[in-house]
Amino acid sequence: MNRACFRALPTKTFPLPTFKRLTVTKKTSTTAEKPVNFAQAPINAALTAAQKVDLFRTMVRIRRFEERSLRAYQGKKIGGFLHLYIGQEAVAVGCCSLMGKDDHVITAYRDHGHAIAVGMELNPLMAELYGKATGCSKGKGGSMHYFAPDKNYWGGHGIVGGQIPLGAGLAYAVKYQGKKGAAMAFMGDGAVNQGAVHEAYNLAALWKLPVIFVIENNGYSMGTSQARSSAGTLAKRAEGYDMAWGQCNGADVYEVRATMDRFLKLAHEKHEPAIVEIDTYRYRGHSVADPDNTYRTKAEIEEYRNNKDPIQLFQKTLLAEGVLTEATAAKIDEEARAESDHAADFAEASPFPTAADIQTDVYWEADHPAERKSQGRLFFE
Amino acid sequence: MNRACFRALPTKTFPLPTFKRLTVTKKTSTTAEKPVNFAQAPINAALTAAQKVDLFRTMVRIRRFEERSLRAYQGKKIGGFLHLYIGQEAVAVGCCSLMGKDDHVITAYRDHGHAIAVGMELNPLMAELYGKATGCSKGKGGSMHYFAPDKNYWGGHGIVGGQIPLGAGLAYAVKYQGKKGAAMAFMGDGAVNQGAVHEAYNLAALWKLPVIFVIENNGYSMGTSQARSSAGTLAKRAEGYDMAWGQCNGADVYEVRATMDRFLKLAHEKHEPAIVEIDTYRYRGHSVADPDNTYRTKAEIEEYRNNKDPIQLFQKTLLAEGVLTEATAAKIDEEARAESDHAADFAEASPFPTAADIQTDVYWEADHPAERKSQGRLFFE
Amino acid sequence: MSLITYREAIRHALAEELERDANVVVLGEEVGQFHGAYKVTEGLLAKFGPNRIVDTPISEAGFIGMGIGASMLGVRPVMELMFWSFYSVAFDQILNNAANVRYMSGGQICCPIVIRGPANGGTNVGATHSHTPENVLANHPGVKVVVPATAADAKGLLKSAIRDNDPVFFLENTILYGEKGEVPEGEHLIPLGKADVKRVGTDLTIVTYGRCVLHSLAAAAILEKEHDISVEVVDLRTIRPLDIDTVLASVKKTNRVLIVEEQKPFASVGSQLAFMIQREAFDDLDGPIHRLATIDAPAIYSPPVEVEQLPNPQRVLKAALEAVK
Amino acid sequence: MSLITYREAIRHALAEELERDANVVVLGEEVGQFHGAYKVTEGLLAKFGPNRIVDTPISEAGFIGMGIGASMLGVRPVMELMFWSFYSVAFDQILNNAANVRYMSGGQICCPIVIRGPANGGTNVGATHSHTPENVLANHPGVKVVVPATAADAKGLLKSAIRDNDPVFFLENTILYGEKGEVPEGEHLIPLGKADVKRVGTDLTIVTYGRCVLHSLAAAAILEKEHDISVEVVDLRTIRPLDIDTVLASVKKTNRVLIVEEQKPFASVGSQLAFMIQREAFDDLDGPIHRLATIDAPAIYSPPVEVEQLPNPQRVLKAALEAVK
Ligand SMILES: Cc1ncc(C[n+]2csc(CCOP(=O)(O)OP(=O)(O)O)c2C)c(N)n1
Ligand SMILES: Cc1ncc(C[n+]2csc(CCOP(=O)(O)OP(=O)(O)O)c2C)c(N)n1
Ligand SMILES: [Mg+2]
Ligand SMILES: [Mg+2]
Repeated sequence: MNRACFRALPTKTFPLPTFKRLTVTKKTSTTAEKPVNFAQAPINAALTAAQKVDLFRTMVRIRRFEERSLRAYQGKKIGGFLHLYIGQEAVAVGCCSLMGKDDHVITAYRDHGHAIAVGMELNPLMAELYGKATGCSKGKGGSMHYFAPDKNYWGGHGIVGGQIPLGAGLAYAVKYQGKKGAAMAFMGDGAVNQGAVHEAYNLAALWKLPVIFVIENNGYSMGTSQARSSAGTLAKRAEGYDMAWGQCNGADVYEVRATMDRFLKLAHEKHEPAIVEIDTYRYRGHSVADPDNTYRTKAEIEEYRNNKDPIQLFQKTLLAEGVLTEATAAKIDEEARAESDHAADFAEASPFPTAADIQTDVYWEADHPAERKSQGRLFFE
Repeated sequence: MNRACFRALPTKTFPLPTFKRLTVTKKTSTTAEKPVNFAQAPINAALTAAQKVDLFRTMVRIRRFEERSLRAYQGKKIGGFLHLYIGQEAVAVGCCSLMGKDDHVITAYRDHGHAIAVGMELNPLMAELYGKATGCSKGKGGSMHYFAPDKNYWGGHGIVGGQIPLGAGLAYAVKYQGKKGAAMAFMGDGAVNQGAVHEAYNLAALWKLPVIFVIENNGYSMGTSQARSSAGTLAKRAEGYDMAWGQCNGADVYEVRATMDRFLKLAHEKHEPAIVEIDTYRYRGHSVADPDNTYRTKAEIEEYRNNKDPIQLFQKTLLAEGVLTEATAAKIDEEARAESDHAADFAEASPFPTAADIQTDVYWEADHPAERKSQGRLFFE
Repeated sequence: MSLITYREAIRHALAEELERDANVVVLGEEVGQFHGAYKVTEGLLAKFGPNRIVDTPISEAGFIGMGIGASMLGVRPVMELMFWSFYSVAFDQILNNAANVRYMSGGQICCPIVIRGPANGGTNVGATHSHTPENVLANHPGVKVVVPATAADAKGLLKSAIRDNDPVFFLENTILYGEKGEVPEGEHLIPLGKADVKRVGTDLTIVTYGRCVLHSLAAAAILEKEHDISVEVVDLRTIRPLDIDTVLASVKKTNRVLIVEEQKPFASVGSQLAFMIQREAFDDLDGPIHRLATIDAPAIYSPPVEVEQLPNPQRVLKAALEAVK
Repeated sequence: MSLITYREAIRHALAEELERDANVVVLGEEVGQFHGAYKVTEGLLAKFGPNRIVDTPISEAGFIGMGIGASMLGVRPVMELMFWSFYSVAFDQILNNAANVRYMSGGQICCPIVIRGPANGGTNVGATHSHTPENVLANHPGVKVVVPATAADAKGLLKSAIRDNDPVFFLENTILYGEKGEVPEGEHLIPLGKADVKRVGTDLTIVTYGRCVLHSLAAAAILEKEHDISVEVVDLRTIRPLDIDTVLASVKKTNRVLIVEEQKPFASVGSQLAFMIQREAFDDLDGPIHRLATIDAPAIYSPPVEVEQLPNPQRVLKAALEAVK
């Protein structure tokens, strides 16, 4: 009988390598030339003034919505987790602004920004946080589980990396159905080390599925810096699958759009998948519960807030372009605050689901009894 | 209510890309110079004549053992699966011949070759196939589950890719315990697309675990050619984790040893992990149940058998070196056949486990009742 | 009626549904060029082409998750797991994504996906390849679980499964693949959730499903002949939804119950049945509910011993005699 | 005795075992620098250093598999799953490798690994984060499953778990982390597999474990006071091995049983208990075994509704009154 499991105690223990904080240095695998000025990229040059202001407005609405939700959380109106997107707004807004009718989006639990960017209303979003029956998921999903299939938004998923194969599946369906579309499957920098992500990479590259894997690299997975969780360069792993990849600055909505546009075109026209890593930052802790005092410095946060804030930067750009005035900007902000407050009022005034609602939306058949074909018990006491 | 799931039928379906059969073109990520003649590599030049003959003998014993087991299978002495290693012998023999006392091996279900290469006796191996109590796993594991912890051989695992994190764990233990050793974790070319493999790659690279991931690339995972299952170059995926990698010809035991020696040294001395892809071929179907007539040509098999057979090639080399004579080679072969027949007789004569044995070896505690500390029922009717 | 194998019955169901609905696609390891590890899908690639019959890499989490995602957009993937045992690497996709997405979205999304493949012991493939996860699967609200015992049931239930709008997990049996049975000609559908009394009797109810139906029928014949005991054999066919009414009606008549299942005993399907029967028919019971399951250990390889580890006609016979004592 | 929280009790157990045995290492997401997602491991990194307290990437299959491999060579890893729900992505490693390798090797290898973390609903984290997999885990022979309800039990059982030579899965509860309880000073070990009668009574046996012990005790107090019903509360503490004798002794006395569990009902731990009790104590039962479980649906988010979905003192009260009717 082998007694390996009772071998002598170790005398030496091993030193883990030390890590340094990484930042994404922009590179790309494709040879297409990069415009020096992203505002001049055709996809941005084609924007009307109104469209530019809309991009700005959407970012502001995301920020104000989330700030309002944070207050509601602190006021104990919201349970569970609340993962705020504050600081990352240009990513979702830039990417989703490119969506055509056969483009689809799926993301993880930090999903408020994408929801607003695809066009969901604030009322049902806030009501969902309050756990109300008027919520976008009827109060069943909560913050991590926003969905709007009518807007090609497939959630909102809580298991890190688990949504990525689903994203490949959306692309598979689009291709199978002969449509000219693509899926954008978002994940964090921590998610890239999940096995399911790697499996989806290989399938997408092998079968040429029109999916863009978007890594929103905010530098941390909870309290773990990228350097402490991942070996190598995240987007560059694409090369192991002969897949295209790119990196870009997520604080500049023009750059996000210009970069994603190139890869979306590849997906639309050649069914080429890609990995795009977008450098970004979250100002708040991982979730509202994170005391945020163990893994990064206040100075680092301030540096981003003050000098790399996507909304401030875009406001400055639009002011310089003469598309926006200080007054309009202030008005947009005011409206976004009011809309968020109104959403909170709506949520507050809405009813909770009832105990009977616990068992609806489980089975399609149970919800459509007239069309039910199966028999027997679906639920157990 | 969204009815996405009942959308109109697709009109067009999508064409999958077509694939061609790939062969491994040898490359390596390290800059160390490659000897033109692998026989001259220090690790091979240092071999005595007797040691060289031993390498040859081990390969022959693997082949004869498996041929004998195939006959036993055809004679219905063996149940379940039988995955033969015939054609791949130089890989296990080359790799395992380098093992020091703190080096460890783990592999998948095609595990007979490694078992013999680490020094297991043929009798318990054959008895295991027969499902006998005298088998190396007492008849509980079968062909896919050979183990010899006393020889640092940790199996024999049936779930594709599932053994790879265990291999990283062996390396972790070696390093934690302050020993100068490494783990070789073997897998097939089809296994590389399992999520657990990718997770282990990242952990090994991140934490500098002394593990070498050995891909035995025999060109097929069951009936699927490498080109139909994997995007990119298998070993090169290492670059996505900043990990070393290499490729070599698995028909030449000298080349296998020279290549693995370099990576083992890196692991021993710097705790550097690596991926090494070894080009090889299996002559038989995936398992004995595979009719082997759907996915490759007879001509392809014959080409390998006749021109790239590792045993024939090494025999030729040793004859040329004057280390072996035709007569000794014939004698070694004769002995290996006799040893295999004897193992079959041993297996045949051995008793089956009893029904009472079904419930031993489940819990350490149940097997050591005197040392049991828990109470209550461990088993249910 | 035509006499075909369980394997052919499944193949026919697939072919008919592929024919009927262009949204149906078949994906899995070796389902195409290799004709299926167990030859279930033989000929489908030739007939339906590589866009409908798709060979996948060995990436169960990846391709099943992909199928789930595609199903949200209206594709109806029928995924083959070469063995249901490999659900272990795709567990998260199957039981978080497929099972929960409808709920978490407040009913906005449905996942009309079928996952099928064999789930059984008895072929000496060892502990990692012999899982029978119907209890684990059915534990999760949102999913349906089917375990057919005969060719006719396999065909009729698989066709219903493919048309179902909820995720359906279809558990076959490698040992049954070669068993022949009469299957009705033409369109043959059996609703999920309908048990089938495979033998009528008065002294003992055997509740069972899958291959254990065959063991139970074999034992029932001996019990009748040699012990003058009349056994009713209720084949559940579907584990979730569950036709408990048919079970309770039988118990009302026989007052004695033996559950036979190829399951590890702890928290098995049989455990659930025992709870329900005693809860809902306590006064109908003349004695405790008995159960015969797999002997509680990982699956042993040794061929003659594995036979003993699993339910078999002799073990059923013995357990039945105990149950009527 | 000292009055400490359940969280501190676990932390003390870890610290003492890290101190005692240099083979013990703690690995998991955020266990080090972040002090643990639920602060269970707070201070351990400072005390034991980064070789003993290791932060992992989000790769549950990878790092748990790695821990299993290391345990085969004598390391004794205590792995934290941030939530037990995430076992879904590591299922294969946990239930094929850890559970089976001893068996498949004919007893040559053992895996002295502990996997611990919270497994509970009630904190509005939704369907994917609220799994209570003790039934699924305990279904697999080769593993041990522990679900402590109090600080003292958590400490004593975790220390036993770490010293155990079989894989032990230790299921905690985020809601209990802040609950205080008296814990004996000094070395405090509780053997796995020993149930604890948390309240003595004569009219009804409530069999339960985990947080439901607290609900049951609360209900029992009301039943005593307002309904003059004397309830015995048996806390299983360990699901596998299972101390069924203590349960049966209680049933013999009370003749009535209610099982209370935070589980999806189908094939739950309670199903298994019901089967065993009716099988082994049929004549002791004055009525059917009742069960109160989680309402059968994925975990709902809405905070006030989730309270209703789970067992709670009011629901236990109602079920108990039913059970003694
Ligand atoms: C499989 C799994 N493991 C762990 C968690 C817990 N968890 C939730 S978010 C998170 C960090 C993810 O970081 P990243 O991917 O970088 O996304 P970010 O939060 O920065 O947006 C962790 C560990 C989870 N939800 N799922
Ligand atoms: C997770 C999992 N999926 C599928 C299988 C079935 N299966 C066993 S071996 C095999 C092919 C593996 O091919 P490869 O990795 O190239 O190894 P080789 O057989 O060529 O040695 C498959 C699909 C399995 N055992 N485990
Ligand atoms: Mg991040
Ligand atoms: Mg291969």
